[in-house]
Amino acid sequence: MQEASVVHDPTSSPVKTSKPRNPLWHNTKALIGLGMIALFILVAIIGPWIERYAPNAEIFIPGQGPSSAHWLGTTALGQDVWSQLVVGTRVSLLVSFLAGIVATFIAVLVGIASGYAGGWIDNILSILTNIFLVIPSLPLVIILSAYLHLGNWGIIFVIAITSWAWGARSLRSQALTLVQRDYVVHAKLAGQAWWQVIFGEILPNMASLVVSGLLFAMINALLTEAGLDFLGLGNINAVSWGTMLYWAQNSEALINGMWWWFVPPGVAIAAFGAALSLLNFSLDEITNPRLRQRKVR
Amino acid sequence: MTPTEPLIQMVDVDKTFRQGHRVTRVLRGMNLSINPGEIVALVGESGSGKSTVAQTLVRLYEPDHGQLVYAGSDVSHIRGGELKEFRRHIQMLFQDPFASLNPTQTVRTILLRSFPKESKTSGQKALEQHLRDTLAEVDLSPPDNFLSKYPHELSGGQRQRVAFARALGVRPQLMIADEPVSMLDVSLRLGLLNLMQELNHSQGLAYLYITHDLASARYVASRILVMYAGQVVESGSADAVVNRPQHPYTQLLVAAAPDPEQRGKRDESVTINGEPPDLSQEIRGCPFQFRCPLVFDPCLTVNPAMVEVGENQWARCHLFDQRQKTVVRG
Amino acid sequence: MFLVKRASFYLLTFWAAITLNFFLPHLMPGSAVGAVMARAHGEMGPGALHALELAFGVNVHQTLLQQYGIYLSHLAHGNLGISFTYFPEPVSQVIASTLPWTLFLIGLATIISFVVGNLLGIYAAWRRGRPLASVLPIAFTVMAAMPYFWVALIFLYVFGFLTGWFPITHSIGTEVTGIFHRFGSIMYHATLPALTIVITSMGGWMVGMRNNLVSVLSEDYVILAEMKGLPEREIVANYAARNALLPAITGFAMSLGFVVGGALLTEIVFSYPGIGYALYQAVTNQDYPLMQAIFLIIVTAVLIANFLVDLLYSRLDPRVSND
Amino acid sequence: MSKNRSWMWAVPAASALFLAAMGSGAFAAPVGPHVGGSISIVASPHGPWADVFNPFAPGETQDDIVGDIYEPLVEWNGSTGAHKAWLAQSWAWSNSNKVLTLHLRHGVKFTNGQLFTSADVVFTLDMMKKYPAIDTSALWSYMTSVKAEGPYTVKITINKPDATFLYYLTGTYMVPASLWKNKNPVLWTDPNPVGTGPYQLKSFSPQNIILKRNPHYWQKGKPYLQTVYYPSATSNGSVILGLADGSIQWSSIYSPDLRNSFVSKDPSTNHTDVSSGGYDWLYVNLHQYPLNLLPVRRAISDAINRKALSVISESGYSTPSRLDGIDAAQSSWSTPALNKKAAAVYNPKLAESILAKAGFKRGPNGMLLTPKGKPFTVNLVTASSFTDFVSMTSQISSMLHAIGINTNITVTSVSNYSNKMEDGSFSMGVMWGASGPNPFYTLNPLMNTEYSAALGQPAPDNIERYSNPRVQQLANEYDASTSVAVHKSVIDQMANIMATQLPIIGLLNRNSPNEYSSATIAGWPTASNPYWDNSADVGPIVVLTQLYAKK
Repeated sequence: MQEASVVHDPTSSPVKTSKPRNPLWHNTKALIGLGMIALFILVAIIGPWIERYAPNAEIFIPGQGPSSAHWLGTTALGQDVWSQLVVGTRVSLLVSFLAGIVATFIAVLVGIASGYAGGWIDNILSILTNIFLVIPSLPLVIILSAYLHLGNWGIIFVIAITSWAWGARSLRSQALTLVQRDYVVHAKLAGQAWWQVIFGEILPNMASLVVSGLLFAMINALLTEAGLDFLGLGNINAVSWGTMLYWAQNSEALINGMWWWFVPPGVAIAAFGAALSLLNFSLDEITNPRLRQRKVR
Repeated sequence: MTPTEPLIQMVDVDKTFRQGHRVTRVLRGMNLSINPGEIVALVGESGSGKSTVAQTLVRLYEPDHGQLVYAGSDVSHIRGGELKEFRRHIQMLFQDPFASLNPTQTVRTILLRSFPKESKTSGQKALEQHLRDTLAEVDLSPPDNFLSKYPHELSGGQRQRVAFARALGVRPQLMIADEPVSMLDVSLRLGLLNLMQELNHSQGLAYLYITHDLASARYVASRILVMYAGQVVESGSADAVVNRPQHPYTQLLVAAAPDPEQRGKRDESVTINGEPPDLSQEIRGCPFQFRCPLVFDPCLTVNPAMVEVGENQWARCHLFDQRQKTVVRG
Repeated sequence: MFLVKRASFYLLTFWAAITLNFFLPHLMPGSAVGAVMARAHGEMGPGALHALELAFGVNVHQTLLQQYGIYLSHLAHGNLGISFTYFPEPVSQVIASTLPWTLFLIGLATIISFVVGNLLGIYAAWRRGRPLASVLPIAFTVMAAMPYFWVALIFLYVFGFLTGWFPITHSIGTEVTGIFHRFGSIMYHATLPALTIVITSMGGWMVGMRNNLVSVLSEDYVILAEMKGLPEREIVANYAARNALLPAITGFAMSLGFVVGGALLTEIVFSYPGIGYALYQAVTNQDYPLMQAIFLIIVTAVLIANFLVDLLYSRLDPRVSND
Repeated sequence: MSKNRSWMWAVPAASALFLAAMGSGAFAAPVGPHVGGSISIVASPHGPWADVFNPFAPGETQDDIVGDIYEPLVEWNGSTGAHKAWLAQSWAWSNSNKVLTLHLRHGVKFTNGQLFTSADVVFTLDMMKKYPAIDTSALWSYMTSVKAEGPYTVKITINKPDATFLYYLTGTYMVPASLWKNKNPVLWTDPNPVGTGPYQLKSFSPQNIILKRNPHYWQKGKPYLQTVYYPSATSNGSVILGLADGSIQWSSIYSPDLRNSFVSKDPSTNHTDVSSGGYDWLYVNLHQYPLNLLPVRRAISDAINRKALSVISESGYSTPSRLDGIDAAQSSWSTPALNKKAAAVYNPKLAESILAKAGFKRGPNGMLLTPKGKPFTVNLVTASSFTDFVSMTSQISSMLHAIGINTNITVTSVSNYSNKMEDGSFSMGVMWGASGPNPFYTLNPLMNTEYSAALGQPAPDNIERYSNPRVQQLANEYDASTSVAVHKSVIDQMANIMATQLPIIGLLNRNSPNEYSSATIAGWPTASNPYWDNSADVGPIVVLTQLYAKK
């Protein structure tokens, strides 16, 4: 026969038993990233048990360096830095996770609707996506939060609403190719409803892209929230890593040599961001095998 | 449905695709009919429109013109529940066994999702039995070895059988098999073709077997349609078409195919020169004129009609025009 | 056809931005007068409240639609209004004195970041497997996840304040004359802010280029070139990098918006008199005319940049024009 | 600090050094006041400068610079309320205090060479009538006419006696009629200002405004410093860095630990002092139950630890205030009889017993219930950019919580906070109050219904909406008289009302730090010679004209 499109099956033995091994557990970067994220989540959850004092109580001698009574010293307002750092973890993680999840949710919704429905729905959603892609998000977030003067929920909402477009675009193009897959065609032929096709056939195959988009959105939300707080546009009465930096900056912590106030929240943001991006980085390698293999020659 | 009535018919179907300014006429007056329990092969090169025929038959496409008739009723433009109901009777077997199974689902899930709703109400035990029976039907045994597997843990042939089982789960009357073996290892092909025939005998399942390979068409089908540039150019019983090809295109196809008697060898002197015509351009005359070794004047101006060229054998060629036989639909 | 389509999309986006821009101030509680009064901490005379309302022309009674119409017609005439912060200086003048600095600083930083990032990305893909090539992408990805205002502040403190190597404010020295001195002074003042932007934004370029290039390097035509025995350096430069650059160029246009926005924090930290800092001031003073104009300028700049890249792209890759 | 850290600062510093080396030997004895040298001033960070020198422009962006170029009729000391005759040499009231006659200084010239005369005063004031948008002191709500009588005399008539009018009138900057005749003063940016002041504009850039000495200034021989630099600054932090390395010589910014960040860099030359003036009040909405009850306000006052507010929120610059609204700097206006009544005490136990006596009981959760049985909850509003208020508010919240009062804090934008306070849509909030040369300027606006408004309408000063006819009577008494004794008696009675009725609760006397360096400049006001308020804000010409280079 004239065509040579014969597929050589790498797993021709049908008696393999175990589920596919999860490559996440065999990637050092992913493990480090996951470990750090787990640690932060742990701190966020058990915060109230390891914070040593009420985080906002302005009751100590201001501006003390680290000591056994105050592991990370006190602020110029007489607050315990360690307690603030611990409690701040919760707010920062919450904003990062929720804003990331909401943004990813919108991205999945728009991307799949666009790719699955096609036609005018796709046209309208694509234009909307492109508009949000082109309008610069940080200035928009700053303006929105300046106008609306939001609490944490508002900030989560605003960050999500300005950051879903990247994800939506890549999910749409993947949805477009998935919709043409034979198993999706079959599912339609077998009489499955649209939601069955989307949730049963399409969405599970986008999982890695969705997770990667989620990680990106979380990093973005983390940094945006910190930036807003630093500008004093966030909820400055809530204790978060960003507001800690705002107050530290406001009291000229660096110039006054109070590094213990300024450095820890920045390191915490950087470490959590690094953990997320390490995980994302290794996810890239796992899902794109070409990045994993070493050079042939 | 009377026994003589065809299961499904395509009558003068046109299908055109638009992409920007490009208008491609993929099907032009396509005629086809399949009787209950019949295996019909549709043979043609890539680009001849055979996959479009398949997708129109399951109403993934609506015909622009002409009719699609199922069990005596016009289903060309039905929608919603009616369409869903219609599709239950027709299933597809895809070419690529790697792309046709959802990589995130186990065989069990894949099959369960394909079963019609009523089968799920019959209780857990009956359902399990149904799963096993379906796998047994496609010769995947013991079924327990396969139910919890993911597609990437199966071989190509096994995957294609799972896809087969998934299609059977709906209990269709017609299976459209679009090049189901072309991506399989040669050694596995015969097995799948035999399976198709078995199910035809045991369940009266009708097939439209789409292929570019005349030899396998003859092996499974009782009737062969040869397609070129969006229309049927020759049709007839499998033996007649392969042994006594009338249309110059069919003759070339037969000559180019490896001789089943002398395995692996073929007549190297015969090749089909040139390429199929560009369907986005208006074609005047016979679409095969550009490659036909026997081309003569009328071919350049008039598209020939289908004429009877033998017992139950029709061809669309000016060579037979003089006899002025009754024009019939393929 | 492709370009007409893109152009009409940009017009639509522009309109959306203008409209958003118009309606935002109406969502906000409080007024500019309140902000000015509050900032003066009671040092203003008893008639100030009324006087300021008159000066700023607030409390005008028109329907929202009328105001929208007036806003559009003013925009069409290039009238951006008068800044409340710098009253009575026209907004256009504030922008004229800040925008060039931002374009210079961001332009410089973006180009450096783009070039160096992509070169490092090529290196990481070409020499992958080597320790440095494996560590670099990770290091810069981690850098990109750091809050850059924090990095900027630490730079300012260490390289500006403690060591005294670089200036801590402004974009040019006082009474610097002569073109060379001016140029030198401007570059000197731009060093720290630009460096901050570069090191925190380079990772994205680098990883993107590396991933693209690794994919391209395993394409058939590259393998073919390898089999033909072409030197590796030539393959990377002539075949692979060129193809991997296309997505990077789209990314470049898309990133402009982010960089202009990101520069805002850098400008604030380094007291750099650019448009980002002006936006911050407008926001804190509830100076809507200035805020609206800056947002519009940023959007316009991003749209123009995107359109230029579309032009370039349709030249580089003939496929897109048939899209 | 390092010498070559910035070209910007290096240039003026180097030229000063160069001049010094030329003029005298290395060990030259300090020289007295002489012309020469320069100073860099950052009063407070305003961001890049705009090319606007219109002295009537609203906002505060260029206030500090405009005051060096344009001059008022009288200079008032913001801290003590003392004044110096400036463009007006003297003044007198007549016609039962309804006509004010101003006698102008002779021989004052604008920098374009034109003589400053009564025509300019009349023009400037008439312009304010024509353009109410620039009449920020509402002068024309009193004035009925302004007339010149000869080149150096101006007669101003007001509709009823008002003893505070002089203060508001004489703070107005005088502009030359000839140049402003055809200008709309609301929209005129005045890029090339011409005034009578000690300095004139040399060059403008958004990053630096440079002023040069006015050689024909009416104070002969002054000013001494040849050049004044006003580099723009965007944050307190950058100003402190500039102060610490000596590139900025004078500033009035707030920073929590100046001893550490500035003075310690060179204690022999780096100095700080404070300007007093203004108050931080805890406003309570007198239209809300139970804040309208005197015992409640008394208890709230007693529950507040003002010392803690001072130390933690204001780094100790601002000091605990009395309850009668009389600042320590203006203590000459208070009488000893008031001292006990007006002293603020921190006594939470007392606060609790006052509330208990007034019928407030602890509820099941340990928090207070009002006599009507409802939970006693107060909302505190504050503005996010005023970080000291945010900190104070949060402290007050925990102090009130300690005596059983539940609080919610709303942190909002400056403008929203300001609007909420002015409109009376607040329960409690920390805010400033008016101030002036004596306590009357504070007490009267705070308590007089003239400065109040209906709820929902913006009130200029009396935002707690206190109403007491006695205050109105006292104000009329004050306005009708020019006698210091009468004024003292009115102030004493008003202070008495304030301390006993507590319409608002005094928290701190607002003091703001000033920073200056005597390394290259002499002539500063000192503790032993406090000749004037040392603030670099708002036209510091009284001090600026005294400063001179050390070498």
